[in-house]
Amino acid sequence: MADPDTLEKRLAQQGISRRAFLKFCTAMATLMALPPGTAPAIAAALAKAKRPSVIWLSFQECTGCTESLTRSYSPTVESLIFDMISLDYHHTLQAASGFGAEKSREDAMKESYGKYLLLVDGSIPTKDGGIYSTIAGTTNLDMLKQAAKGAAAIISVGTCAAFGGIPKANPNPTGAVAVSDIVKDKPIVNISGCPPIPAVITGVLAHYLTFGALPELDSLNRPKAFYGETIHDRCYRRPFYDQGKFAKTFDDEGARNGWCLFELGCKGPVTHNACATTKWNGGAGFPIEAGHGCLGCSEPDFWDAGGFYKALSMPATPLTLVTGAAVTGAAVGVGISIANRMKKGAAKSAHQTATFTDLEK
Amino acid sequence: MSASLQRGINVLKEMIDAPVASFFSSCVHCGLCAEACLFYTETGDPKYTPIHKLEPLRRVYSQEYTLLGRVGKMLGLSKALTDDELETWSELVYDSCTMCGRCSLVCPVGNDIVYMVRKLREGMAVSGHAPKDLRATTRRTIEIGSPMGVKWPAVQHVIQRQETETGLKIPVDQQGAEIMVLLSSMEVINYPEYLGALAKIFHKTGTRWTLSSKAIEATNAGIQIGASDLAREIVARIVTAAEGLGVKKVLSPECGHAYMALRWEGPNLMGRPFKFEVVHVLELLDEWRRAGKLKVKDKFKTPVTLHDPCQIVRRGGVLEAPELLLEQVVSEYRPMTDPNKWNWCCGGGGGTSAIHEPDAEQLRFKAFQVKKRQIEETGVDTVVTFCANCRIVIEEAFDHYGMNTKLLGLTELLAQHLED
Amino acid sequence: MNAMQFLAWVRGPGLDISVGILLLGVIWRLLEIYTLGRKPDLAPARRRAGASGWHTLYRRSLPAPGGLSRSPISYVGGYTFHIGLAIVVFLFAPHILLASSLVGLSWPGLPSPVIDGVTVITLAAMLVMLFDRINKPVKRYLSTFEDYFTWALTFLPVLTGYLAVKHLLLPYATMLAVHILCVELLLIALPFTKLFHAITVFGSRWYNGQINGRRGVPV
Amino acid sequence: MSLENISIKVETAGVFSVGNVNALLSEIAAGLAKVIATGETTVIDLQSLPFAPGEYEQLRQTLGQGEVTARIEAIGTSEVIETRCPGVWWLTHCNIEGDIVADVIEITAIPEILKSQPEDVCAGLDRLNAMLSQPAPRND
Repeated sequence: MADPDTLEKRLAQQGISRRAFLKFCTAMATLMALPPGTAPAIAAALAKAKRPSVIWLSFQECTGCTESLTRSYSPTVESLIFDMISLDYHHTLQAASGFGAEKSREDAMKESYGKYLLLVDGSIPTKDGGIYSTIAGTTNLDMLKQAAKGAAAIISVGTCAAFGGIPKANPNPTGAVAVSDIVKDKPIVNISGCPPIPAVITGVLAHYLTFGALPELDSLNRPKAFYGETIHDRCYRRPFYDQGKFAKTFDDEGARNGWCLFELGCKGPVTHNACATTKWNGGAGFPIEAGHGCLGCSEPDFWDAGGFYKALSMPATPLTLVTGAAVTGAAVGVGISIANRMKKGAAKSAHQTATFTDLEK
Repeated sequence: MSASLQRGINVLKEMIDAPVASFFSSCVHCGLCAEACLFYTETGDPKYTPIHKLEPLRRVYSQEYTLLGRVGKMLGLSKALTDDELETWSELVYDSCTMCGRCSLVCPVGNDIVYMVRKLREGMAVSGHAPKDLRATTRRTIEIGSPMGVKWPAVQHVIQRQETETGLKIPVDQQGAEIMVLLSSMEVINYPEYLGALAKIFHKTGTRWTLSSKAIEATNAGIQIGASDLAREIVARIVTAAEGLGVKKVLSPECGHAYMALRWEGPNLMGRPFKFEVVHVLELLDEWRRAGKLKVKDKFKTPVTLHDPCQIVRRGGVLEAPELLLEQVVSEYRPMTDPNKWNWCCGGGGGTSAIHEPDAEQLRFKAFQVKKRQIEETGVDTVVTFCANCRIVIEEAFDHYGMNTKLLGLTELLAQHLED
Repeated sequence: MNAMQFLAWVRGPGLDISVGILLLGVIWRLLEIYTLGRKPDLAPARRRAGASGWHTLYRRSLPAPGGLSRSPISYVGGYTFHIGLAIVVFLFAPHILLASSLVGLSWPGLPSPVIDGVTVITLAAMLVMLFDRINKPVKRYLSTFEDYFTWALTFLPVLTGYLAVKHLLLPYATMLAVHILCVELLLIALPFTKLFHAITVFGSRWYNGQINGRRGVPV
Repeated sequence: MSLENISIKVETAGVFSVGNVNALLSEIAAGLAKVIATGETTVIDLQSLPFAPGEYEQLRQTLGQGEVTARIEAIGTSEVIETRCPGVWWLTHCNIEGDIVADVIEITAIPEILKSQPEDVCAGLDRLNAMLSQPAPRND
């Protein structure tokens, strides 16, 4: 008995041809950053894919992540995927409000207990019992803990949920932390970025949907397919870096010639993300293509990483100890110098003129 | 009063200065100084590495004059110097160092190693760790006036013989003479013809010169053993005599360390510049050569090579005169490899030749191998030099190795070939 | 501490502390060494010492006659790694950037592939020097813990720098942080170990040249 | 004041000579050699490659357009072009809105997507049979 809830069936019901499905799988492979030759494998897996329940919680955030996702430039594929998931709670997108909204969340948590996918954007304030951000009277901290209990896996969308992000930046007034700082017993995928690339969000969802499992992750729990290489590694300006050709200001000859932005503070070399290949705004480009260095937004603590316009090889903070050190060094030096001179003087005073008998013991 | 470790360390504390501190701070243990030292090159024993010979001095420097060293000493992280260690080092500082200064020439960071050996010997001497033969030599110089125990009557005998041989008057204690001549005991005993050669040259140039019955000895065992107080006493005899006679110049003989003692260390020992000029005999001869006063009647026909005594050439700065004078008087001069300031020591400088312990003598002969090679490479069988000490050491070594090589003093060679 | 925090620390407080200690140590040690003074030489100079000290500064940069054939490894290895270090430290674009941000001076650098090559050569030369130190009796005899320690302190920054640039072993950010940390350790150790020869070499050569120059001997 | 009154100078980026095109052409050449030798298909995902501005167009120009051009209308338009190098196909898949969702080069005799799929053939046959089984329209 065929499960009517598999994607293949749903597509067939919508009158979509096998050829169209193959095309869709090619797009999916691109989306998941898998080799294009894997389309047939995707097709086979998708034929059996189920429709998971998804709960999306937004905590201390700016809604940029949701904006990024909903303004995605390949809506058909995404909409196909969203057709495939049951987005049961997303307080920005859902029509329901107030008690009704909260009830739908609680219902979904009950019905799909142990099976639903929990998406989180925003960091979680922990200071003073977490009172700095609440939804319907419940702190984010409590809501996350409750929702995490029944989740099959958690996807932290955006740098705030993944690493604490801007709310956690110095001096972190709300005691903001990442999801992974609170939830320790569930698989967590971090889709960092401020915001994350929409195709990466859908790509991870597609992967979960297709293969029923989370993709391979790096040491910071980010999917390797998208975060495996640095911006610098895939940057089209990399050859200029290797040739030692750097833009020195944003309007010099080097900048106009598209030279490397390293000296202008580009964090590409230490930033793992797919911007350089996946690009933004329907493939229009990415920050470096627009002439601005990478801020490193998909890395932990990018906000406090020493300034966006300071090259990586430059001091992150001004040297403050130099004067004090010089003065101390001079003081120590003068001190030992005086002591040495006194010692030498004493040795001279203690000198007893030697006679030849003084050479014998 | 007697020697003691404490006196030794005290003297080292006096001796350590900014150059020493800079040198020790610069050493990177590259070991290149070993390659410049004949005691290492001929034995291959790394303990003869020049900078290693200075370890006691380095320890005192570090423990006494650096903050970290002082703290380390207080916390017991570094051991204080002991008599036993100094006794061990005696062999390295005296037997196997001729203060030739070749190491100071090669050090890539520029350390003047011999400058420091000289200082370390000060501490070794008053802590009682100088070799006993050197102590005896020093004692004789102070007590008798000469390291070899030569007394004035012996000198008078040499004077008379040379007067007879040359037919020239050798003046003694001539007030107002231009030049006062010094001799080394070795010349008095082994090479008296040097005095005759000088008499001839002075006669030909019409120079008013004199010997002093109060100060005939140019050598200074105090310098060699490293006891400045004694070296000063020895230098003072010459200074008193020369200034008493009112001479303009004092002529340092063909002796390496005598020149060092009088020319470069003397004023510093006395604490004042002299009222006369100290001139090495070859400097004077070269001056006359340039003035055309030194004409030779014929040339020495046998091919010769030249051994440059370290203290006169490399450390004394008489760089060009010896070769220029030699070329004047010989028909064929074949320089050694590493000539002039790069020359290798005979192995007996810096007081080493005075040490007659069997081990030290054997080591000296071994070290001589480099000189032997140098001579053999030139293919000549006549070596000319201008240091009485080198001559003794080299002749002993010739005997030891059964070499059929002749050795000549440059001044005598010149005198023999001067126009009548 | 994650990689970026580590990197931020070494680029910030770590650099501040190490440069501070370097400066403190250099001033202290320079005063400690050069205020010991020396007696004036009362012997009349054969020739005014004049620029002898400066001449020796230059002359000792060249091998002694015959030295090259007697100690080829010490000389060739020594030159290679010193020159290599100088090129890598001063002509690699990110390093120049650091210098310009610290002291405001900038100069043209070399292309990365050239720096890569020089780095490999420098590392090889340093390994050869280490081997020579262990292998050659004189060097082994003279060597103390400090000699091996300072070798490691010099080797590691070059190695980690290369690994960072080439993205080997550790993620770039971590390796870059390790590289900077290694450099900081080097800076801290410089005034208090034989590495200080980088500065006192000038004083030592000058003294030697001056002392012997008065005697008329160019050393 | 309308936007037209503001003088805006548009500068287009020149072609960067950073070498991606040549690298890619080498990869394509290797793919062709493989097809000849083993018949194995190579697929290159152009969206996963870092192109400098202008390089994509440069690649398009270099490969050019060969004898075959096909359009597929299935959840949006797909364009399949055989380039000047037979065996090298350029497939551009768009969604219904016309945005590119996949852009690949396929090195093969004929891209899989052009072939009729057995499922679709079956479905077509079913539809045809259904039509045939209906009573023929009567000619009045």
